[in-house]
Amino acid sequence: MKFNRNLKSFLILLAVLIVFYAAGPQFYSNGAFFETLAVFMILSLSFNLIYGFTGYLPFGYAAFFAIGAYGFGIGIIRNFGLVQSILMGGLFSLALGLIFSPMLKLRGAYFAIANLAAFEGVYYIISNQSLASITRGPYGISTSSVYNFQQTYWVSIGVLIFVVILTYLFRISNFGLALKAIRDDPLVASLSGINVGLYRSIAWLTSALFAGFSGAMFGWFLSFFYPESVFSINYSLFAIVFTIFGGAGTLIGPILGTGFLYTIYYSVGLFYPLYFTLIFGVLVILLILFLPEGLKKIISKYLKWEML
Amino acid sequence: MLKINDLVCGYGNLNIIKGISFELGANEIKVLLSLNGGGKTTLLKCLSGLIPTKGGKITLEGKDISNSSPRERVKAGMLYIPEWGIFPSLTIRENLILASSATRQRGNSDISSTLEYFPDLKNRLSEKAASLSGGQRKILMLAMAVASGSKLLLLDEPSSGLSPAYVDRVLDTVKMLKEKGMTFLIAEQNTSFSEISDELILVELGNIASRGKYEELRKNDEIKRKFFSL
Amino acid sequence: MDALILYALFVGIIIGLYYAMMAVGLNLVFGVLKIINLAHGDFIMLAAYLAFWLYFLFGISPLLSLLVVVPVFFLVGVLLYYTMVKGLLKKKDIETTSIVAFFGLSIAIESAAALGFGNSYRSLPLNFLPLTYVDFLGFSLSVVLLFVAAISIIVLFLLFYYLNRTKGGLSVRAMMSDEETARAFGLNVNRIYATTIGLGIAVTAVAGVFSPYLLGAIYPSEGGLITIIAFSVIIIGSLGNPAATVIGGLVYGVIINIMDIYSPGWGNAVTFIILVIIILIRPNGLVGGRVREI
Amino acid sequence: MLVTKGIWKNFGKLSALKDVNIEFKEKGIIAIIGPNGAGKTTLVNVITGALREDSGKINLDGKEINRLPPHARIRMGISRTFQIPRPFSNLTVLENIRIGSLFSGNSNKREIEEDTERIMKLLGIKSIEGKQAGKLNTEERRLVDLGRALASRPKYIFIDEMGAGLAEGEVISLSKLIKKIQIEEEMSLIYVGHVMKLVKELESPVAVFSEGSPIFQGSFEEVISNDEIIKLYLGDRYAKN
Repeated sequence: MKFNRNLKSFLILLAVLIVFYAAGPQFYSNGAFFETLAVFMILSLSFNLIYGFTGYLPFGYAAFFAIGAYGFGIGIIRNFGLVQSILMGGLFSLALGLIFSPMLKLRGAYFAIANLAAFEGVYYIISNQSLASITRGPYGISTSSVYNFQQTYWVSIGVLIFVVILTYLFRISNFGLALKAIRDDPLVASLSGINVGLYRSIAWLTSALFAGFSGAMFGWFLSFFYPESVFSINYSLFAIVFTIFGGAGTLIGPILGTGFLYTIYYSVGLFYPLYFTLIFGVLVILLILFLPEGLKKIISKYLKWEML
Repeated sequence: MLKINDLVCGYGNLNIIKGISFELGANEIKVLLSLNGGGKTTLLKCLSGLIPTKGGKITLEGKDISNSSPRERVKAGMLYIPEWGIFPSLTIRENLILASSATRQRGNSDISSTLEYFPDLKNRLSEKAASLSGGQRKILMLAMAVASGSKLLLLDEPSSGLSPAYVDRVLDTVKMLKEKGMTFLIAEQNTSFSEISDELILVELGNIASRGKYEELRKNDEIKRKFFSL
Repeated sequence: MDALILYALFVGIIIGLYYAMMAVGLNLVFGVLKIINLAHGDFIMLAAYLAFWLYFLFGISPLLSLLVVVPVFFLVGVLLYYTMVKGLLKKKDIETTSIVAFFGLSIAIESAAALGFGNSYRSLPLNFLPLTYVDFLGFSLSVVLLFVAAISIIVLFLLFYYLNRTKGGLSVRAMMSDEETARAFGLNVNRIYATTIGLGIAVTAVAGVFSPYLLGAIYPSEGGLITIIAFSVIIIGSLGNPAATVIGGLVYGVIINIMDIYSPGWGNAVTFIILVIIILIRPNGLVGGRVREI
Repeated sequence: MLVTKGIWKNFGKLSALKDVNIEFKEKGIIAIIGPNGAGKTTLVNVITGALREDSGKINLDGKEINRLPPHARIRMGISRTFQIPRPFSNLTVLENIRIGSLFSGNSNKREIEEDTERIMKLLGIKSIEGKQAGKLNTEERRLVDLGRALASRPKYIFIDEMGAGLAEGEVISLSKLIKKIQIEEEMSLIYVGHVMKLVKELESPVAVFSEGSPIFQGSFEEVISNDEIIKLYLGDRYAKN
């Protein structure tokens, strides 16, 4: 019964997403907006897999996004082919996730800061002059040889749908239930027979993989980027704020949060380019002070509906 | 000394204490007993001001303190001690100094008179309170209460987690402090405390189910079954 | 030992003292309030700007500007408590919500600073001291560095004197130890919290004034990196234990200085990697005990 | 049979467990009592794998389990409850119990559902199955914690200080529940705690711990008639009686 209701919500959501992305550009011809929106939806949903389901708050999450873009870019400049390069974006990020995984034994602030420091470390490696032969160092990477907006757009939507399905599976499965239990109390979860380390790692690596894909999509779309254009803490912030605003640990929350806030961010950026970061910063403070559990709470309180 | 009228309190929109009234005379010991852990701690915290009062009135020595801050209540001479109410990372001396300055504006934080009642703390003054065992911590709590100069103590489970030998030491200390003139409201299931109480207040689902002397209440069959099962 | 290593160690310790002062406020605030001030570095930046403008407009030397900077930032901290932090402390997951809120604050401060001060790099003069360089082991050592180290020692001493030897400090440590008990004993929670943040940010502001000499030129977006460094320093010491921050600062100072001397190109990368490794091996810092696993 | 051989566990200078050799039979109830700091809870932590011992062996049916992580020990039938109950507060009562069963090595879906149902009925929490555990009262939390531990079909279940803070009447019904559980679920049940009333009601053998090791085993009557134990544990006042 509950299962069927979830399935119904899920199918409606999928349909809405597809219609939105197919029809959207017909009404508002700025394709870049829809493309970046899709990229950030993938990023938020990936972030949600780790934060929403396990409670880990990786501040350096943008490292996965950035390394995804670099994996893609390096593939392209080495002429590995488009599909291979996209996969490389994901795999680079997955590899970074593996390297970072010892951090999972840390909790709370320790984890957040270790992650942030690791993010900086990766940035300084990638942007290092002496690695310019591989990463182009500080000079940036051009992927313009494969630039094709329509293609980028539809592949991005494809990845988005994939991560939506994945999140749905997280949400309804026993695996997801175990993650929720781990989030509540890892010791008791372990004493209930849950392999805490393994389950966390799976969530972490899946999250890293898809953040990598979102970065690859972004790198593809940008067609030229410097280390600073992808290694920005702002992308961590996007993922965190969009997810929390919508409702962490749900499927619809990050989608709704990204859709809503990124649209605001984008419009403020269009009309008040000087003030948009300032306004966004203030918005974040107000959000966390007055709406810490996001739309999830409002919806369950006023509409009496538990968000999928 | 303490008068409680139709007190209502709880968290958010959940009322845990739903209208309780009783009085506590000077130099009395009253013990709160509740079923399902239901509401003793909430009641004590509410009296101490840590949880805001939602309804009713609390009067301390004729003064309405229903809306006073915890600080004002401590200064008025009523001190709530949580189940593990010490500062583990401070030394024993610092714990006592802090307690003694709680009620006073400034100056006098002489703890030597307090230590006369608690000789075994004397040699360990510079140790961290965290190094004390569970039972010794409870004793330190009582020493802090004495140092604070409070007249009325609200104790939350002073014997919880203690082995019977230590329960006795805590009990003896409470008796000694009563002789010194202190007044007690104690939330405690251990019957040793009920035995020394002037009155027992049985709380069920946020209301007073019954009250009276321990020996009297034990005679009532239903109470016996529910609260004592003797 | 050859002179270069000795020199590197010595200068490392000198700047380590500065790092300790730069980070200790963050640790104090975390220890007492359990909140994570991700805008910490932005307060350094703001204080640096204040000192810069005081010098640029009125010719006030950095040392004298402390008379303005310290009280102003103390008040900023108090204000921050009553406008934002007090609300945060009522939330369910204080740690996460505070991280996010301060992240927002950090962004807001950075962009406001960029709007107000422009994006150009600013710096303070070296010649506010009569002597600028001395000879040390055959290297020329900036006297300003020694001067800042002395200031750091004084500030740290005053802070620890306050915490360990005064009644006010005792209440702060009591709050750090057990908040509920502190409330039960009638400690004035709001005042202690506000004072703590005020103090933490005032100390940070002193570090901000002298930041151009150690952290480089002032610019609006410098805060983020400084925050990470400050966090690294306190984690190397021990999170929540302000006294351990001194150890953290010294260790960090020595590492960064040796890296700078021997491998300038890779300095930043290696430093951050070492940091991550230290956090992983000793999450509770070099001073703290073991963190419980799982 | 669950056997510990020469278990040592130190915290800094303090030895919480000193050469603990103790056997738990496959069925029945045993109570472990002892003063604060005697090492009772540390022993539970070590046996369930939440803490790693410094030295010594833990044997389950002849198999060494020292190196196994907690989640593997659950699958071998070792389960526990907590002194301060720790249900998963964001999950419902039903989900809490199901988790206990889901990850205990049983992959038969129907049996998992049956176990969950049976245990909720046994503990009388079926009526609140949809409630979020975070919103339960203390008593319900205790039962959910117990239910989660039971749902794994344990062979050995450690019940840590369950009666603390209960009125005497409640202690009696708790002891009845514990006995009923032991009979219906057929397991070895180890009660660890201070509540003497409960220990008495259990009518089980009692092991007394002191300063990190078991010093006595016998019936409740033997324990309370042994002057040394009474002095150590109950205090001088009782010894005179």
